[in-house]
Amino acid sequence: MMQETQSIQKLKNVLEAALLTSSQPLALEEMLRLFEGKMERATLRMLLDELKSDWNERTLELVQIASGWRFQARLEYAKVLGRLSPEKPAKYSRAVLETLAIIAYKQPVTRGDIEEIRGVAVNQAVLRTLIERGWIDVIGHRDVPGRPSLFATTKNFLDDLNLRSLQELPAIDNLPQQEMEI
Amino acid sequence: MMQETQSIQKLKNVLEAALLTSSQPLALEEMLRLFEGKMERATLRMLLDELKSDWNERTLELVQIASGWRFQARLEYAKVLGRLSPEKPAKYSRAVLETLAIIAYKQPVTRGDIEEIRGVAVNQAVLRTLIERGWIDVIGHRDVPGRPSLFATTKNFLDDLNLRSLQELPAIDNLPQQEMEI
Amino acid sequence: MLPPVISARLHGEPIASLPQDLYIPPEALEVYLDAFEGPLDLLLYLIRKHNLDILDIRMADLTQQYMSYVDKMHAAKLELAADYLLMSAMLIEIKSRMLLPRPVELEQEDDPRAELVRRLLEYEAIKLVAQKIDALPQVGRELLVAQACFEHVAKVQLPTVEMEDLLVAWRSVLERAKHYTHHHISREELSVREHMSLILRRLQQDGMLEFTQIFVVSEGVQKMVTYFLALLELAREGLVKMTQQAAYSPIYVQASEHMA
Repeated sequence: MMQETQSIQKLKNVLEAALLTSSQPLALEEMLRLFEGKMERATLRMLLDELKSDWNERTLELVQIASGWRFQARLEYAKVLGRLSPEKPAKYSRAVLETLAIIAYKQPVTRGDIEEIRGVAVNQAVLRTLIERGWIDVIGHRDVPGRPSLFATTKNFLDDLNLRSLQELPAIDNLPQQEMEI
Repeated sequence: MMQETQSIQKLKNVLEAALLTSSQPLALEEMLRLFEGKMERATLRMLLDELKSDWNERTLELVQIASGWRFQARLEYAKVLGRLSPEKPAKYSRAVLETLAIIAYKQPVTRGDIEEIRGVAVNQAVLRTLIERGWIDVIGHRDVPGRPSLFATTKNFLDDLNLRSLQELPAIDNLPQQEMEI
Repeated sequence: MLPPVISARLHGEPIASLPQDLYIPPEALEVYLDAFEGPLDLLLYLIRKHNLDILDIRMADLTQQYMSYVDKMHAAKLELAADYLLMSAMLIEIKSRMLLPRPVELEQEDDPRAELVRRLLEYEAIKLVAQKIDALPQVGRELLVAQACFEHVAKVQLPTVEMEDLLVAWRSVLERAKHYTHHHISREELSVREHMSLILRRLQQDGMLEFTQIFVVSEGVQKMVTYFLALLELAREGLVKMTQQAAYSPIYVQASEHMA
């Protein structure tokens, strides 16, 4: 029994070392590679849950997001840690944020679709900003003249917003829908 | 006394969160910024020593290197963690490749020139990647306000691409014209 | 302070005064226009500001308010995006269709405002949810990800770049930068740019060179011509300065930055 507890601790240590040193989230498949196929998925999940609760009262938390698991500083440290990087993180313009929202909620969409909803032309730089951030990409082309690109959000977008799936996005206000039938 | 112990723990937590989430080693000066000048260097050193011994039996160790302090996985984990990164060569982002292409074809150019051609801001990290790779360097400054650096490709770049001179780069007008008009 | 001169016209009649809350100091107009993300955004603002019922818009009022805005933008000679003018036309069309008698049985779905209302509501929903997304904690902003280091046993393999990758990147740059599309880079030009960098590197090292030192006769005429073209281009781009004290005295070449 004693021995088993020890070996579980060892397995958790490997996971902890891997997760603390990986700058990318780790997917279950990647973590299984650590054990060279000698571990069941169910066991891995159990170990991750234990590791998560081991860190419950600590500075970082183990979270599951779209592309896997990662450690991140608890939100309460955000302000203090922000003092380390003097340059303010980029603030996105309304054009960028609204374009992102349209792609997130209506995907896949073309540039034309976005323009239709926003009522203004979409600057190419807006789309490029989002592509460079790794938040959207082109997943195909609509089969109409001009074959416009179809944009969708990426896993990276969900990861960066701490989400596991699109369903976890804030609810879009759909209330007017019924009332709309004037 | 009890209270003091608690507040020491809080300070150590801030340091731990900062060190675990920083991609670079942290110098003492930087860590002092976390406390907005309300900490003596001697206290900080003491806290770091304590934090180091708190982690003594754990997966990572807190080490002091030339440029500061950082957490790193204990050597015994190195082999296991190596399984996570198979020798799949990484790929440069589009931003890096395009920036490199612009410098290669339009050198000498400033960051502003690159931004104008690409139509988006050029992240400092992109230029740093290319400089660290030894493919571009600063060969002077344009004599305008701000004295922006002039970038050019290096011999190393030619060597790595197996070229004898820039002239051996594909010239864009040598492409079949039809293909271009897609 | 003098009352502002108003040159806006509504239905061909000059408007004596604008609604109080619509008044924007002329110098602030541009800033104000920037604050709107387009005609839908402006319409939403007007509707919400005047507490109009979005589901039963009084088209006459809304059109009037919108038009006075657009007129003010005109009066201030701001370059008005076509989107705003298109919306004016649409509002006027809806307004005029509402004046036409409608067959009773079609009344419900034939409300000329329906499409506008649908678009306004859809845009408003997006606008609100965009703010919510922005308020979520983000990696790089509020979220800091653990990234302690470890000694890679396997050497990190640096990304490789093939000539093909570079060409693809360059082509996509050219496709985007329209003003460059007619400006194809030829081999000769590349060679000139390479030599521009070579000259600047040498000037960086030596500070100043005598004109003839730039050329290495043994490298052949072709090479000398390239160096000469590179020097001319450097001078044209203001990157080097050439000086000569008197006729027939030596010409000196210096990087512009060292002149100061």
